[in-house]
Amino acid sequence: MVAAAVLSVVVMLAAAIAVVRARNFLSAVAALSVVSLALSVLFALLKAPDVAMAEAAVGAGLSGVLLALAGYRLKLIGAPAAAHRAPANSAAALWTGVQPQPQQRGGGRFASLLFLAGLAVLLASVLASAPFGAAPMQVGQQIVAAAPGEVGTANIVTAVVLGYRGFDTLGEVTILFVAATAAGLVLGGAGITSGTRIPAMQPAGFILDRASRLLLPILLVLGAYIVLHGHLTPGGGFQGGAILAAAFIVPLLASPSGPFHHRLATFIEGFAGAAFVLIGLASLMDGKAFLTPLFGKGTLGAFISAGSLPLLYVAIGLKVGSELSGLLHRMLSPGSQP
Amino acid sequence: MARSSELLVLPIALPIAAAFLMPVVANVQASLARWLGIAVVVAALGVAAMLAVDIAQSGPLVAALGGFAPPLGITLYADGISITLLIALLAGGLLFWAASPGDNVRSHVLMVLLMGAGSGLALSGDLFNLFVFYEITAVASYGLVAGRGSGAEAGAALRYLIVGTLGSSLALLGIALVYASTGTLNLADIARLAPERLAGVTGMAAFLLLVLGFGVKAELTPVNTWVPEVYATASARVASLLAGIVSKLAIVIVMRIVVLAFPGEQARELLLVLGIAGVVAGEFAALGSATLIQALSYSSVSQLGLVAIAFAISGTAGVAAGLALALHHALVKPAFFMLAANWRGPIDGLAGAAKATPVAAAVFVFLALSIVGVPPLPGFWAKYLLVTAALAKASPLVLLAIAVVLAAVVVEAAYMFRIAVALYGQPAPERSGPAILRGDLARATLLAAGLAVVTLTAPAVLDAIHRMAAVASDRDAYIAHVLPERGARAALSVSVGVDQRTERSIP
Amino acid sequence: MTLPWPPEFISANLSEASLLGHAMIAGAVGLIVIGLYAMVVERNLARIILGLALIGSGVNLFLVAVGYRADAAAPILAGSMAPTAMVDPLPQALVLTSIVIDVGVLALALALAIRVHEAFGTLDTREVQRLIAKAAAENDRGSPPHRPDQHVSPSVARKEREKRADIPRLEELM
Amino acid sequence: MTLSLLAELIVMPLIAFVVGLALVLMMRRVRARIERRIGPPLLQPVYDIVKLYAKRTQVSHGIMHDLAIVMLLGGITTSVCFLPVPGLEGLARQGDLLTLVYLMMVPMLGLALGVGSCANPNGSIGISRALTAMLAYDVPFVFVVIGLAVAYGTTSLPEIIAHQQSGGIATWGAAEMPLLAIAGFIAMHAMLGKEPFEIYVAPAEIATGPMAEMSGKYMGALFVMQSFQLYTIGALYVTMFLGGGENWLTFLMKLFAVVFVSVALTNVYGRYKTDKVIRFMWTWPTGIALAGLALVMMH
Amino acid sequence: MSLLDILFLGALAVALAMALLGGTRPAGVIATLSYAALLAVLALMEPLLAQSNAAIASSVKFQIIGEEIGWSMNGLGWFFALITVAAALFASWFSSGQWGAVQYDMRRQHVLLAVNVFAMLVLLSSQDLLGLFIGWELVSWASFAMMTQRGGAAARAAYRYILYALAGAMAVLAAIVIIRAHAASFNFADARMAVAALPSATKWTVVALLTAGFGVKMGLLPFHLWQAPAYSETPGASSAFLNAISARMGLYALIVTLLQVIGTDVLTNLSVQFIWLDARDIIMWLAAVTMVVATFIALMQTDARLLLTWHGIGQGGYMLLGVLIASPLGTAGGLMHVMNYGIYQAALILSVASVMHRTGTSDLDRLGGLITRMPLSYVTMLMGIIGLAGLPPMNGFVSKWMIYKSLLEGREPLLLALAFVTTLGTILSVYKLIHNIFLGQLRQEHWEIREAPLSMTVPMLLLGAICFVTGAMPGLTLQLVDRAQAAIGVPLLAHHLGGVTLATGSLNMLWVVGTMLAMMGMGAVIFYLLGGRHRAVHQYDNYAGGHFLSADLRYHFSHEFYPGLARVIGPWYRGWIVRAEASLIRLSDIIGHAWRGSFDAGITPLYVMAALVAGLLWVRSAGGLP
Repeated sequence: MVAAAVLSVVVMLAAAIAVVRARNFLSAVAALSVVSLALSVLFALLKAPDVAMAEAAVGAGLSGVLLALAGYRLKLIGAPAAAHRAPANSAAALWTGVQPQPQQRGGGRFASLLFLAGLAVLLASVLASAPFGAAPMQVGQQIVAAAPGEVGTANIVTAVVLGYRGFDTLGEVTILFVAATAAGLVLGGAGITSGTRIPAMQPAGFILDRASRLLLPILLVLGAYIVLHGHLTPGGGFQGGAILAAAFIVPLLASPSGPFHHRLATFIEGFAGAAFVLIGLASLMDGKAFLTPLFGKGTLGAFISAGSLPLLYVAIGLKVGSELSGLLHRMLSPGSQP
Repeated sequence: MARSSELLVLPIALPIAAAFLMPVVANVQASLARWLGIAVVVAALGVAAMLAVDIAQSGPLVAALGGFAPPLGITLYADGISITLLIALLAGGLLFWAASPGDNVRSHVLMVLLMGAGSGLALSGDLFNLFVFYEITAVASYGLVAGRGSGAEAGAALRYLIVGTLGSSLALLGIALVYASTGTLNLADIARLAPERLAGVTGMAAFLLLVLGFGVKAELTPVNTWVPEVYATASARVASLLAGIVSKLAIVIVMRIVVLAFPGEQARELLLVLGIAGVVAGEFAALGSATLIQALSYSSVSQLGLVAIAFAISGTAGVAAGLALALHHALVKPAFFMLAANWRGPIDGLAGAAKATPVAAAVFVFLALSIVGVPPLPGFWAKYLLVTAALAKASPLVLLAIAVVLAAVVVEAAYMFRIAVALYGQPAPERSGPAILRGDLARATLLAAGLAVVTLTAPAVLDAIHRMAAVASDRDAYIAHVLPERGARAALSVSVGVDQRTERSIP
Repeated sequence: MTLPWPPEFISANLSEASLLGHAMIAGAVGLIVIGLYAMVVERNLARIILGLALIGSGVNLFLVAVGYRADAAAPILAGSMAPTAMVDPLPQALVLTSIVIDVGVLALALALAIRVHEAFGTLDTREVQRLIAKAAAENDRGSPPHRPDQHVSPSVARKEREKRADIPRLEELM
Repeated sequence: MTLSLLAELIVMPLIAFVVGLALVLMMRRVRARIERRIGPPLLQPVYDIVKLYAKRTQVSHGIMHDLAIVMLLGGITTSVCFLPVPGLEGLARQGDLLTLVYLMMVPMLGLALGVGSCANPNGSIGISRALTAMLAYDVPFVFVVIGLAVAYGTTSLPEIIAHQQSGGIATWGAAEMPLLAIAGFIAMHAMLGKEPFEIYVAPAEIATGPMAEMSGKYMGALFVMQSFQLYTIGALYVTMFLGGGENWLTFLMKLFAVVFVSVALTNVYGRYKTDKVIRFMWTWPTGIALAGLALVMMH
Repeated sequence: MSLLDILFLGALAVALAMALLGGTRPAGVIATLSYAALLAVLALMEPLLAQSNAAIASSVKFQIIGEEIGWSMNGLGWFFALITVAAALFASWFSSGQWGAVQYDMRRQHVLLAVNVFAMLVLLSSQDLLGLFIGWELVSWASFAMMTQRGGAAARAAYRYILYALAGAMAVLAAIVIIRAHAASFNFADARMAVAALPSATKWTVVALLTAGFGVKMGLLPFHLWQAPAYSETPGASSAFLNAISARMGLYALIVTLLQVIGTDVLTNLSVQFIWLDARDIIMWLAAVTMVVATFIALMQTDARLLLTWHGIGQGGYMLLGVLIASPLGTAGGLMHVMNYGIYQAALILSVASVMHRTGTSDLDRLGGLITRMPLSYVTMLMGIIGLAGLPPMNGFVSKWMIYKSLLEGREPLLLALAFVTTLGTILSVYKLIHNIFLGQLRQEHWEIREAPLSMTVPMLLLGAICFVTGAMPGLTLQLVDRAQAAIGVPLLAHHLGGVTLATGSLNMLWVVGTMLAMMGMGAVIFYLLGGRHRAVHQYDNYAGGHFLSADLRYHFSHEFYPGLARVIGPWYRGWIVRAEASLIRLSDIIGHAWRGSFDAGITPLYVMAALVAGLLWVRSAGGLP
C-alpha cells in the first residue's frame, strides 16, 4: 500500500514537472490530467473514496476538457498560428507549430529554483510538524459516533457535507454559480467588440459522432446513479453532476454545431439552486435551524433514508450538471449564446 | 428571544436564493430580475437592522446551522462589529449598485451574491465557512471588476484573480494546519484550544499563511500589489465597494483570528510589521502619483495598514482604534472614488474644477481634512485613539509604528492638498474645469453629510465603538457565548434529538 | 539559527504510517513548490493558471492527508452497523468543496484569459500590464465614462442610443 | 527734583557746545602742528558756524531735509544730556548706558533720512557706507559695553563712575579692564568717523558723501553735530574707563587727553575701504573685547 | 453665559455677518465696528483677571472618549486675544475703504479674517492640552485658508506652510499623548505633575517635540523657510494681521507648554552631559541664532513685504528670549515686545500695502522718491521703522531694553551680544526699506500718484501714534502685561508710567522722550530762527560733480544697497537649509517612484515566495523546533 503511494507520488511530481516544462500547451494540459489522476489514486489510498471520485471526475475530467477548449480558443493548441510565428529555433517548435515560450533568462530561473528548494525544505518541515496518521479528530470523532444516529446516512462524508456542514456546501454551490455567471458575463459578454470569429471546429468523423451519441445514455444512467446513492456509497451530487455534464458535452465535442438549449440549462440551474435554499428555509419555517435535515431518517443503508439529504444531493447534481455543461458549451462556441 | 437568532442566517440565505432565481426571471422580463435582486438586499438590510437592535440590547447572537451543536456544525456569530459591518455592506451595496439597469442580468446577480457572501463574511463563526464566503466574495469581485468585459478590465480582473487565488490557496493551507493542530474548525473551539495547541511553530506558520491569504482582500503588504491597477481600471462603484467595505470585512476577519486563535505577542508582532510596511508603501507611493485615482488607491493601502497596526495592539483600545479607523475609511473612501471617477487625468489637468463644480471641490476638501485627521473631524479621533492605544505599550516596534503613523499624516496632507490646490487653481484660458455626473456628486455629498453628522455626534459614536470593541476583544466571553455548557458538552458524546436548538444565552 | 532540517525528523521510525506520511507531505509540498515555480518563472498567463491549479491540488492533498488515521477504515458504513475506527470525515468534506472551488476559479480564469487574448492578442503578463496602463491613460483623457443611469437630458440619451445601435442589444439575443 | 533736572536740560547742552568747540579747535590745531603750520585762531569754529548760518542762499530739498536736521540736533543734544558730568548727574540717572548707546544712534538715523531726502546718489552711497561702518564698529563696542555692565553689575553711569572713583586710579576702568579699554578706544575712534575709518565722507570718491547737498545752515548744523559728537564720545570714554571727573578740571583734562590721542591718530592714517573696515573691526577689536569679556566673566 | 461665551458668539457673529454682507460696500465698516465691540468685551474682562490665577470659564464643555475638554481664558490668553482683536480691527479698518473695493474677493477676505480671529480665540482660551492641540490645528488650517486666497504663488507658499504646520502639529500630538500616558488627565496641573515625574530621556523628547512643534509656527531656525513667502503672498490687510499676531500663537503655546506645563525649573536641570548647556539654554540659543539669521536674510531682500516678514521671524526670537529668561523683567519685556511688535509691524505692512495700492509693486528696485507724493505713508513707515529698529522715542526700544537688562541680569552676555547685533542689522535693513521706497529720486511713472485715501492712512497713522504713545508712556502697556504675567505665575514687575526703576540702571521714558522733544524744539529754534530763509529746489537740481544729467537717466542709488557688507557676509548665504529641503523633496519623489514600481500584480508570486521564506524562518527561529 505504501509502495503504491510512493509510486503515485513520484508519477504525480513527474507529471507536475512536465506541466511546467512542457513546450506545448496541449501536452501541459495532458500532464495536468495525469497529475489529477495520480492525485485521485492517492486520495483512494488515504481512504477518501468520495474525494478520489470528485478529483477524478472534476479534476482530471472536466478541468482537462476546460483547459483544452481554452487552449484552443487562445490559439495555443492546434490552430496553425500563422500570424506571429517567431523564428522557430528548435526542431520541436517547428514540428508542433507553436512558437517557443519566451522563457526568463537562465540565471533568473536558477536563482528562483534555489530559492524554491529552500522554501520546499522549510514548508516540508512545517507541514511535518503536525504528526501524520494521528489526526486529533477533536470534532471528527464525535461526528463519526453521532452521524448514523443524527443524520442516518451510511456515507458519513455525505452526513458532513449535507448535514453538519450543509452551509459550506451551499457556499460551494454558490461559488460554482458565481464562477459560471462571471465567465458567462465575460464570454457571452456585451463587451464583445472585436469581431475575431474563431472558425468552428471541424465536425468529427462518423464513428466518433455515432459513438458519442451511444455514450450519452450510459453516462446519464451512471451520473443519476451516483447522485441518487450519494448518501449510501461514495460519490454524490458533485461527482454525479460532473458526469451528467460530461454526458451532455461529449456529443457536442463530437459535433460542435449540435443543439444545446441554453434556456433549459439556465432553468434547471436556477431551480435546482433555489430548491437547495428553499429546503433549508423550509426547516427554518417550522421553527428549526436553517438546513436542518427534514423527514424521518428511515433505516440506515436503505435507498429511502436520511430524510432530505438525498433531495439536496439531487438538487446539487442537477445544478452542477447544468452549470458545467453550460460553461463548457459557452467555451466551445464563441459568443453566440449569452 | 430565541426567535431572532434564527433570522441571523437570512441576510446570507435570501440573497443567494434570489441570485439563483434571477437568471430564470430574467428570461421572462429583464428589469424584473434587477428589482428582485434589489428587493432582496433591502429585505436583508431590514433584517440586519432588526438584529442590530436586538444585539444592542442584549449582547451577541449565536445561531447553530442545521441544528447541530456548535463544535460539530457551523455557527453564525453576530456581535456589534459584525452587525455594523453587515449594515455598512448592505447599505453600501444599495448605494453603489455596481451594475446599471441596462447591463446584462449577470452583473446584478454578481452584485446580489457579493452582498450575500459579504454578509457571510461578517456573520460566520467557522474558519472554513469564512474561507468559503471569502472565496465567493473574491470570485464575485473578479466578475464585477471584469464588468463590461473590455480588454483592460478583463486583464486587470485576471491578474487580480491570480493574486487572489494564490492567497486563497495559502489560506486553505493555513486552515489545514490549524485543523491539523486543533482538530476543529469552530472559532470558539479553536480559541479554547489555542493557548496550548496553536502557540508553537505550526500555529505561527498557520497564522502567517492565514494573514497572507486573507491579506489579499485586506490589502496587506506583500499581497496588495493588485490595488492600483484594479481600482484604476474597474468602475468607480466597484472600486468603492472593494476599497470601502469588502476590505474592512477581510481586515476584521484577520482581527478575529488574532484575537481568538493567536492571542500571543508573536502573531501581533507580524501583523504590526505588515501594517507598518503597508502604511510606508502606501504613503510614499501616493506622494508622487500622477492621477487622483492612483493617489486614492495607494491611500487606501496605507489606511488599511493603519487599521492593521491598530488591530496588532492587544486589548480593547487597539480593537476600538482599528474599528474607528475602518469605519471612517469606509465612509470616506467611496466618496473619494465617486469624485475621482469624474476627475480623471493628470492632477494639474484638474485646474478649474472648483470653479466648474464648487460643491464637489468643497466635499473633496472636507473629506481630505477628515482623512488627514484635523480635529474635530472623526478622522482625528480615530487617529488619536490609535496613537493613545499604541502608546500604552511602548515596545520599540510600537514606537516605530507611532512615528510612521504621525509621519504618514504629513505625507497624506502633502498629496491630498497638492490635489486640492490643483482643484482651486486657474484653468488654462480656453479649457474649463472637468464636470461631474449628478449621480456621483449626490452620493459623495450624501457620504460627506454622513461624515458631518458623525462629527457632531462624535462622543456618542466613539462610545458605541468602544462598547463594540470591548465585546469583540473579550475571548472568554466569545467562547462562553458559542459553547455555553463547554464542560458538559465535551463529556457527552452524542447529542440527542434532531430539532434541538441552541438557546441564545444571556451574558 | 537552527538547522531547517530538525534532527528527530531523520530519526523518525520508518514505520509504515510515517513513510506514507512523508510521501504525502513530499507530494503536497512538491506540487505547491512546482506550482509556485511555474507562477514565478512563467510570463504566459495560461501557464500561470496551470501553476495555480497545481498549487490548489497540492493544498487539497495535504488537507486530506491531515485527516488520515493509521489503520482506520474509510468513513463509509458498509451495511454492518459495527463502526470500526474511521478516518476523519471532515477534511474530506472540505476537500470536496475546495476541488469544486478550484474548478470554478479555473473556469473563470480561462474565460478572462480568452477575453484578454481576444482584446489584446497577447497573454504575456508584462504586455498585458502595459496595455492595461495604456487603456487607463486613454480612459483618463476621455470624458468621464458615460453611465446610462444618471439622468441625462432626453436629447443626449437619444444621441447615445443611435451611437450604440450597431452593438447588438443583449436582451434581444437572450 | 524735577526743577534741577529741568535746569540740567538747559545747562548740559551749553557746556557740551562750548567744550565741543574747544575740542574742534584742538583737533584742527593738532592737525596743523603735524603739518608744521600754526592752525586756525581761537574762535575759528565759532566763526565758521556763524558764517554758515548767516548765508543768504539756503538750499533745502524738501521738508524732510529740514526736519532731519532738527532731529539730528535734537538727538545729539539729548544724548549729551544723559552723560553725567561732575555735579550734574540727575538726568543721567533717568536713563542708563544702554539708553545712551541707542540715543547716539538717533542722530545717525536723522542724518541718514536728511541725506536720503536730498535725492543725491552720492549722499545715499555715503549713508550706506556710514551705516555699514556703524555696524562694523558697533560689534566690538557692544562687547565692551556688555563687559562693563557685567563687571560693574550695573548699567547706570553715575554708579559706574562711583565704582571707579572708589579706589583711585587702581579702580579705573582702564586699570581693571585694560583689554576692554583698548577695544573701546578703537571702537570709539571709529565712531568719530575720522581716518582711517572716514569711509562715509570720502571726498575723493563720493564728493564728501552725505555733505554733498548740505550748504549754509545745514552744513552749520553738521558742524555743531561734529562738536557735540567729539564731546559725547570723549566724555563717554572718560566715564567708562577713566573714572569720570572728580571735579571739572580733572574731567576736562581727561577729556582733552582722550580726544588728543584720537585726533593725533587720524592725521597719520589714510582711509580703509568699506569691507576692509568691517573685516578689521570684526577681527582685532572684537577679539580683544571678547578676551576682555572672558576675563570679566571669569570672576 | 460668561463674558468668554459672549466673546465666542461675537466672533462667530462677525464671521456670519461677513459671510452674508461681505461683498457690500459697508462690510469693512461693519467688521471694524464689530471688532471694536469685541475689544470692548475684552476690556470688560480685564478687572476679573486681576488675581493671579483667575480665569473666565466658558460654559461650552465636551466629554469625549473619557477626556474632558473645556475652555477658559486667563490673563495670558486675554493679553494675546487683545492684540488679535486689535490687529483684526485695524486690518478690516484698512480694507474698509478704497483698498477693499479694488480687491478681487473682499467677502472671502473678511470671512477668513473673522474665522481666523475665532480660531485664535479658541486656542487662546484652551484649558487643557487636548483643547490646546485642537485650537492649534484650527488656527493652522484657518491661516492656511487665508494664505491661499491669491492662488498661484500664494497657493504654493501656503501648501508648503501647511506641510510644515502639520509636521509640527504631529510632533505636538506625540508630545501631549506621551504626557497623557503618564498623567491623570489632560489639564495643565496634572500634566505638570506627570512631566515632573517623567524619566529624563522622555522629558528631553517631550521638550524637543513641543519646541519643534510650536517652533514651526514661530519660524524657529530649521523651520523658518515657509513664513516669509507665505505671509507676503497674502493680500495686504490679512498680511498685516498674520504678521502682527498669527506667528505669536506659537509663542503663546510655547509659554503655556514650556513655562506652565513643563516649568523652567525642569528645563534648567535637563542638562546635556558634557557641555554646560541645559534645555533652556539650547532653546534660547536657537531663538538667538534665528534672530540673527532672519534679520541678516531680511537685509538682503529686495522685496519690501519679504523684508518685513523676515524681520517678523527675527523679532519672534526676541520675544522667546525674553520669555525664557523667566525673570519678571524678562517675561514682561518679552510679552510687551509681542504687543509692540504687533503694532509697528502692522503699521509697516499697511504702509507697504498702501504703496502697493498706489504703485502696484513692492519691489524695492522699482520704487523711490515717494516721499513727495505719499508723505503720510512715509510718516507711518518712519514711525514703524524706528519702532522695529528699537530706537528711543518708539515702544520697540522699551521692550528691547527690558529684554537686554534681563539678559544682563541672567548673566547671558553672548545672547545679549547677538541681540545687539540683530538690532544693528535691523537698523541697516529698515533704513534700506525706507530709503528705497520713499527717499531718493521719484520715478517718471510715479509722477502722478497721490497719497493713499484717508480710509487707509488714518489707521496707519493711528498705529504709528500708538507706537509713539506706548513708547513715551510704557506704563500703559505694562499694566496689560501684568495680567499676562500674573497668569503665568511669574512675580509682577514694579513699574510706573515712565518705565522701570531698578537698582542696576533704570529707564524713565518720560524723561528720555521729554528731553528729545525739548532738544528737538531747541534744534528747531536754532535752525529755523537763526538761519536765513531757505527755498526748496526741484529734485533734479542737485550736485552731480560737474556731470551732465538728462531727465531720463535715473540718478538714484538703491540696488545692492550695502555693497561692502554684501562682500563680507555674502559667502554666508549658501542656503544650506533651502538645499536640504529641496533634496528631501527629491528623495521622497525617488522613493515614491520606487514604491509605485513595486505595486505590480505580475510579480506578486515572487513577493509571496519571499514572504513565505522570511515568515517561516522567522517562525522557526522564534518558535524553536517543531
